[in-house]
Amino acid sequence: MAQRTLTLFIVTALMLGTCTYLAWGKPSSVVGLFVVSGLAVGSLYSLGGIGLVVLFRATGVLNLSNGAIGALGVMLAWQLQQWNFPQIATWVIGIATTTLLALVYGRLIAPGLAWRDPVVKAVATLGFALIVLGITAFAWEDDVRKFALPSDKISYTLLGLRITLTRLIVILAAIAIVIAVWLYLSKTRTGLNMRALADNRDISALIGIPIVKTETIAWGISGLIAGFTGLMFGDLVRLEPFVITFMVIPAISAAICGQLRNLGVVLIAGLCIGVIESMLTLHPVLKSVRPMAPFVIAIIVLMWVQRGRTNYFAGN
Amino acid sequence: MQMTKSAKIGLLFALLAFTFLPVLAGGQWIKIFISTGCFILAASGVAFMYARLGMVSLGQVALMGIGGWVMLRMNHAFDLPFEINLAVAGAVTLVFGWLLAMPALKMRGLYLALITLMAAGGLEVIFSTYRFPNGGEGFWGVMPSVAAPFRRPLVATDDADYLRYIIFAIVVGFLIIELHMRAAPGRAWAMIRRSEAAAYASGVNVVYYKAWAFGLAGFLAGTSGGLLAGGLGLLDPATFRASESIMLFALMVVGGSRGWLGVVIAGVLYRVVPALFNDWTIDADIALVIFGAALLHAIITAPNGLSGQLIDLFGKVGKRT
Amino acid sequence: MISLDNLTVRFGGVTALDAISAHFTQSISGIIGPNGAGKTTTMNAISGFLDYDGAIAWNDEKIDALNPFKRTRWGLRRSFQKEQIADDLTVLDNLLAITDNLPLSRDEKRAEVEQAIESLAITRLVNRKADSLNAYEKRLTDLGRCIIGKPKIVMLDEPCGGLQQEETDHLGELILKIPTLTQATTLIIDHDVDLISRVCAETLVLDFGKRIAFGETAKVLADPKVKAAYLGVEEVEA
Amino acid sequence: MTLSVEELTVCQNGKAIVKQVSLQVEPGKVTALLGANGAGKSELVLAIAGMMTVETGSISVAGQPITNASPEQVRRHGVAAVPEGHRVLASLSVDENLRAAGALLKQTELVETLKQIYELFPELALCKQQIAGTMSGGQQQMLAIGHALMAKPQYLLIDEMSLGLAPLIVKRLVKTLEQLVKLRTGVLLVEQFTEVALSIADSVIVLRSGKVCYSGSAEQLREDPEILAGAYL
Amino acid sequence: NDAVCGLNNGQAASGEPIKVGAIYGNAAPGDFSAATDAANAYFKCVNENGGIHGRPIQYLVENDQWNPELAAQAAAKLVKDEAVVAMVGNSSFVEMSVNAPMYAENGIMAMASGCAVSECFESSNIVSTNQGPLASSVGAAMYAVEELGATNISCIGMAIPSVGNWSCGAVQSYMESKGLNASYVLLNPAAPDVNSALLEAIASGADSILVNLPAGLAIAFLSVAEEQDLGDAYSWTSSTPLYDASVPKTLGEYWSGKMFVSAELTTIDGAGADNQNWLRVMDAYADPADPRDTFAQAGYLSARYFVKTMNEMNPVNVDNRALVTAAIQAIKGYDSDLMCGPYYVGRADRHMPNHAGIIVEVRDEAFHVVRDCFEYEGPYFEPILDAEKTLGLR
Ligand SMILES: Nc1ncnc2c1ncn2[C@@H]1O[C@H](COP(=O)(O)OP(=O)(O)OP(=O)(O)O)[C@@H](O)[C@H]1O
Ligand SMILES: Nc1ncnc2c1ncn2[C@@H]1O[C@H](COP(=O)(O)OP(=O)(O)OP(=O)(O)O)[C@@H](O)[C@H]1O
Ligand SMILES: CC(C)C[C@H](N)C(=O)O
Ligand SMILES: [Mg+2]
Ligand SMILES: [Mg+2]
Repeated sequence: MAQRTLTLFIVTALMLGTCTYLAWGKPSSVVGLFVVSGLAVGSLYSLGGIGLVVLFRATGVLNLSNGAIGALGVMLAWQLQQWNFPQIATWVIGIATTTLLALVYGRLIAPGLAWRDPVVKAVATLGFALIVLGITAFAWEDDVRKFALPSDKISYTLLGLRITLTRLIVILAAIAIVIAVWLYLSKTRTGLNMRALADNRDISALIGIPIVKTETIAWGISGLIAGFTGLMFGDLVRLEPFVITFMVIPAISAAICGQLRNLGVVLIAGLCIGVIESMLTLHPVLKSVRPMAPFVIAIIVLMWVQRGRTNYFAGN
Repeated sequence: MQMTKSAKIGLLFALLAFTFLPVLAGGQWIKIFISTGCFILAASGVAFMYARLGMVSLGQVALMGIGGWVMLRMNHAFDLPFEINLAVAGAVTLVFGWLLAMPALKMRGLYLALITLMAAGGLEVIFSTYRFPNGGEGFWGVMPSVAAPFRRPLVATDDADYLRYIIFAIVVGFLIIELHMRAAPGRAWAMIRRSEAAAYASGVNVVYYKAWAFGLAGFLAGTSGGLLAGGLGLLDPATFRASESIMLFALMVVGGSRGWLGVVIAGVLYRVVPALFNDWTIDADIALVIFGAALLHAIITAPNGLSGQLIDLFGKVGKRT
Repeated sequence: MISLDNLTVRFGGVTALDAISAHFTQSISGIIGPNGAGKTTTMNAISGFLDYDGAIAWNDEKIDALNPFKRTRWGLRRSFQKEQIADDLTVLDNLLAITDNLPLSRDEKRAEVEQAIESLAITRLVNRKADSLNAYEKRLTDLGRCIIGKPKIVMLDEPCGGLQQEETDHLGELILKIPTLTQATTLIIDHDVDLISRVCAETLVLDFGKRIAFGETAKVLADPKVKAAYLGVEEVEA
Repeated sequence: MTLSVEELTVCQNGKAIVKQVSLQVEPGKVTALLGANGAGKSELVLAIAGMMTVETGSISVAGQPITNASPEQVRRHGVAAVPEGHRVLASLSVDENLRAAGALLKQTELVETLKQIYELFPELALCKQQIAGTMSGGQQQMLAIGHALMAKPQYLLIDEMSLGLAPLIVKRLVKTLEQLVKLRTGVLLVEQFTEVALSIADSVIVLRSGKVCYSGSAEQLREDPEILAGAYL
Repeated sequence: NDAVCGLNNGQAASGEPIKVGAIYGNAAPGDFSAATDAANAYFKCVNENGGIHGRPIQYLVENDQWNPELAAQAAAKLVKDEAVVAMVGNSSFVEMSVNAPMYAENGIMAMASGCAVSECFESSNIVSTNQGPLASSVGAAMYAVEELGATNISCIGMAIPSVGNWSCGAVQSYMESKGLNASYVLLNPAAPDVNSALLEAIASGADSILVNLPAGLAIAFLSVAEEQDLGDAYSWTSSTPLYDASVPKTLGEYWSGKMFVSAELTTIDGAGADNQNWLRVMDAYADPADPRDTFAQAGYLSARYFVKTMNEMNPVNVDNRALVTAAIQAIKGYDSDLMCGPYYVGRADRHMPNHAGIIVEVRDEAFHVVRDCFEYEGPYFEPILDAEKTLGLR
């Protein structure tokens, strides 16, 4: 626990330091704008990263198809909006679809790969991502679209920047999910079963953990989160299946900062990445390569937390 | 040194391809095979790292981008022959391979794979922001108008000869890997794969041999990137996206990582199959669905890759006859 | 002779080895103790896999400054509690993996490998892939790796774990040959007390990271403290 | 009311490793499973536990078939196995390992069983919060046995029970087994120390390259060790 | 039906077909197939109306899937394996930069319809009917300056040198030539975050924002601007990508009357005879689902000019690639109400015949023309105008 808190502290300090460097000498009003704007994007990275980590901690699968599933969900919700379904129905159906898709993978496909190494499991989800993405792109030919939520119309001003309610919802939801999942995994028996399963499926089976039930719950939760994330990405980033699908790659960087484990760090890292990426706009040279921020930060953080540690017994 | 049966078949296969492929294929298919060949060479780097060290690099295609970038940069900046440019491209990428090896000293498995993916993500941004040199001024060498000419090897100026050139390069690449496998590095890598404790207890300088492996994979990526640049005369960032690196690894798993056949299958799946789909005018989105489904199916049903299945199949047939 | 001086290892707050000192003067010595006593930790420290305080030396050659692979090149050999041979290599390649890294000439290397194969009588195994070996054959290979290349220290961590009685006996014979084949000082961990008393002239007993006895094996095994902590002979407690 | 295995054949990579093996584990009895290295003992244990696909033959508990049932179902039928090689959930703590192993128990039962395990292995109680992967080999073996005991099994299969365990612990375990047997638990014991195995076994089965080559009472073997030596060769 | 095509003699073409190729891009980021679809419709119409000197056109179309290697393979197939006489209606983001040297080497002309990158306009063997981001951005900037009173424009472009820097750079030099200010913000297409780009534009002190992005990205950019309620704080213009039928509705009421878009060709519903003919050709020969948009207009126009050129050639020469190329290069002063200026080709290292356009306004979920054909100004066009003078077009 102490170790984790320390990690969290170090990560935060590092990122704040970078921000200070970037903001040095700029008027504080401008800095404020960029910080708030960065928090808004960062919360999306956090949300994406949390979705990945939750499933990883529960099943040991790093699901690269999260983005594709979410994209399908939000496209469907958009379509229903076009057909004048009631707003709430569109979201519910969208999220229900993503949950179903996650369950399809988790129940039908993932067990066949349970004994493969984690990288192969992750790569296999890419296959699923391609299928889902292909279907989505086929069903919704390239066109100009926009997905809007009622909360887009309500906004608040923070440090000079207007923030819509949708963005606040993303941040609050990310925090809520982190707390809820943490409580669930560490305090409940199903949570413990999930962690056991993620550690070693064979042994878990042997010691009588109800694998089917546990995995169903885990994939279901991950599908719910993916659906919600998809709706938010569709609203706040772009309603384009390819863009949403591949948002999973920068989301991985937030997940890596939390070592695929520590949800609190994932949340903070995501926000920090967003802020740093936004503040890089202030740097004359680096601004053109701003989107590198998540990747560079992930590499630095992971190398930092693994520093000095040689695990001689790692291996198979 | 003794030749295994698989090596003999491989060499025969390469010889047949060398002789007949350029003659039988038309302009379009020669181009397709040229890029297939380049990716086969690159995939061989990922495959030996995975099969022998148990390390996953999800950055191989991005490294190819570096090789390609250097190749173009050299071509447009100096008047050196193709081979020298290629060697420089390989060498520079080898150094980048070492850089990737730095995290590998402390990490393995999924973490390492993700770190290489992050590196690929970063490179994707650089490539798409600065583009590939096309004969313009300055360090980045990009100009708005049509690319300056690219000098192919003197022995292979037209596409058909260039394809032969690439087949030759692949054979050389495979031989380099094979020589490593049969000597001290191969054994050291096997020990590292078993566990680092085992490697240290065998006196293996783990840092050195890991860096060596990454360097070799980087070198293969760099040369293949350089060869790819030679195929088109210019390069586009879209070729080197991070997702392509994942795709190459996935297809390598599908093909099978132990031996030349798996790597060749991976290259064919990566370039020939999409080209076929395109030729059959299958909708690109539907092609994606088919491709994804096939990928998933192969990963699940063929744990040793399609090459493993093929070898089993021929083994059985061979026994029966 | 192996000498451990005030060897201390800590994991976070836990002291796994607490100032262990022992001078193994015999050519084959044992380390025993209850589970979690720190036996494997001792070997890991000698291998250089752990940060430790204290000093380790062989015949007055200090090895503390060497990192793990340099220790192997210097002359340290060991096997692990869970065998660690490379599955995808042949037995021969597993042996060569050690000589590859030794400062020997090509001929010397070949001679070393041949000698090891011959003395363990594993000629029939040399071209088998390690994953096709059974537990005993794997242990033999492990032992082969340990006697190759003029070792100075050989450490075997539960070499007979999971072996049948006859196999254990045979492996014991082979271990007894180590001093004639090499000049190495050998350390053995095992829970098979019969084996220990048969092959080890001297034994160190650890409990909770502390040295509770050290000396001639028979004497040590008769020590009431050892009986209570390790052998589970309750009567002596009084 | 027995765990009975009939004509069981199990393959690994297309090769039969357990061939037509039949055996019975009766409540309140210990059956020792012996055999040379690679004879197929471990495979047999795993097959009964539901971890291997059974090619032909059947397994049943008290008349109910569990052939090719999932490991979880097997455990629900009261059969718990300790596989070979200290297999624990390496990234979880000791306490979490044991709690996870009690997944099929009610909360109150879980707490109680947990207490019993810690009484049996006070060594584990000392390091409840330690990550299982960092424990010593013997400690992991205790934990693996603890996993099985958490199920309060009617039938207990233990592969290489004493592997890596100090003599003191082995003695304690033997006592525990005797107690369990008194409570009418059936035990299938794979053990490399033949003496230990014979000292508590009621019947003995010896495997040689996957086939049963001896089956009889332990009494007989205790009296005439030559029979066993013959069976091994 | 009364569509007018080619020789328009109502006789079906027969004999050995004349092979014509095209490459379009349809995959992940967008579908560029509208131009080839329209060209295909026109060729079908021509084949039913006398073809080329009575011979039919065989139109071979390849998809490059936005993949440069596929683009090169497609070109190899068409130019080498199929030996097409010319490329007509090409429309892609990657094809031209990859294949331009190859076209030059093989002496084949590409009468493209959808060019996006600079390489396409600055190469010897490609000529496009559309304007591309540079010309249409300059048009938008001119409107902002002349009608909306802009004095300092921030051009929001894509961070791709041959697109963003190139086109926004031209806007900047136009503004400088007028003694005004401009700056540009380049947006990485991979970036999820468009907010910072908006903030950067604001920080530049601009009073007018020119959105020069693909439609999807532009919509995202405008949503964050709407979030900040900047619709009235700046004047807003855009290059052609936003001239797409579904845009006004997607943008919603907020942008009604605030957004001005530069259109490269006449409006879709343009009343001109040629535009109406295009619509008729589409109705008669194209799939009803094929888009009727600017690219379709451009594809139709390229195809029409190509057929016209071929029919004016000596019938014995129409299979000779070199002579076809020469004939295309000789095109000069072709007119259509689809395009504001004359179409010509000429032998040159760069081609941009279409550099006059119209401006439409987004209002009440539709587009309305607010300024009819006007010539674009600025330093970039000077060499082009000089070339036109030597051709006698001015
Ligand atoms: N993956 C595999 N492929 C082929 N053969 C295998 C495989 N795994 C195990 N075997 C073989 O199966 C046989 C039985 O193995 P098993 O582990 O059951 O033996 P055992 O009697 O438990 O021996 P031990 O005393 O060594 O534990 C052995 O000959 C072993 O070599
Ligand atoms: N990485 C670690 N972190 C924390 N504690 C550890 C770590 N490694 C070992 N320990 C503890 O140190 C003690 C000594 O372990 P060691 O492996 O040396 O025992 P051992 O004597 O070899 O026991 P066994 O006979 O069971 O193999 C044990 O209590 C173990 O739990
Ligand atoms: C498109 C996919 C089917 C495969 C991969 N992306 C490729 O271009 O080859
Ligand atoms: Mg130990
Ligand atoms: Mg066994």
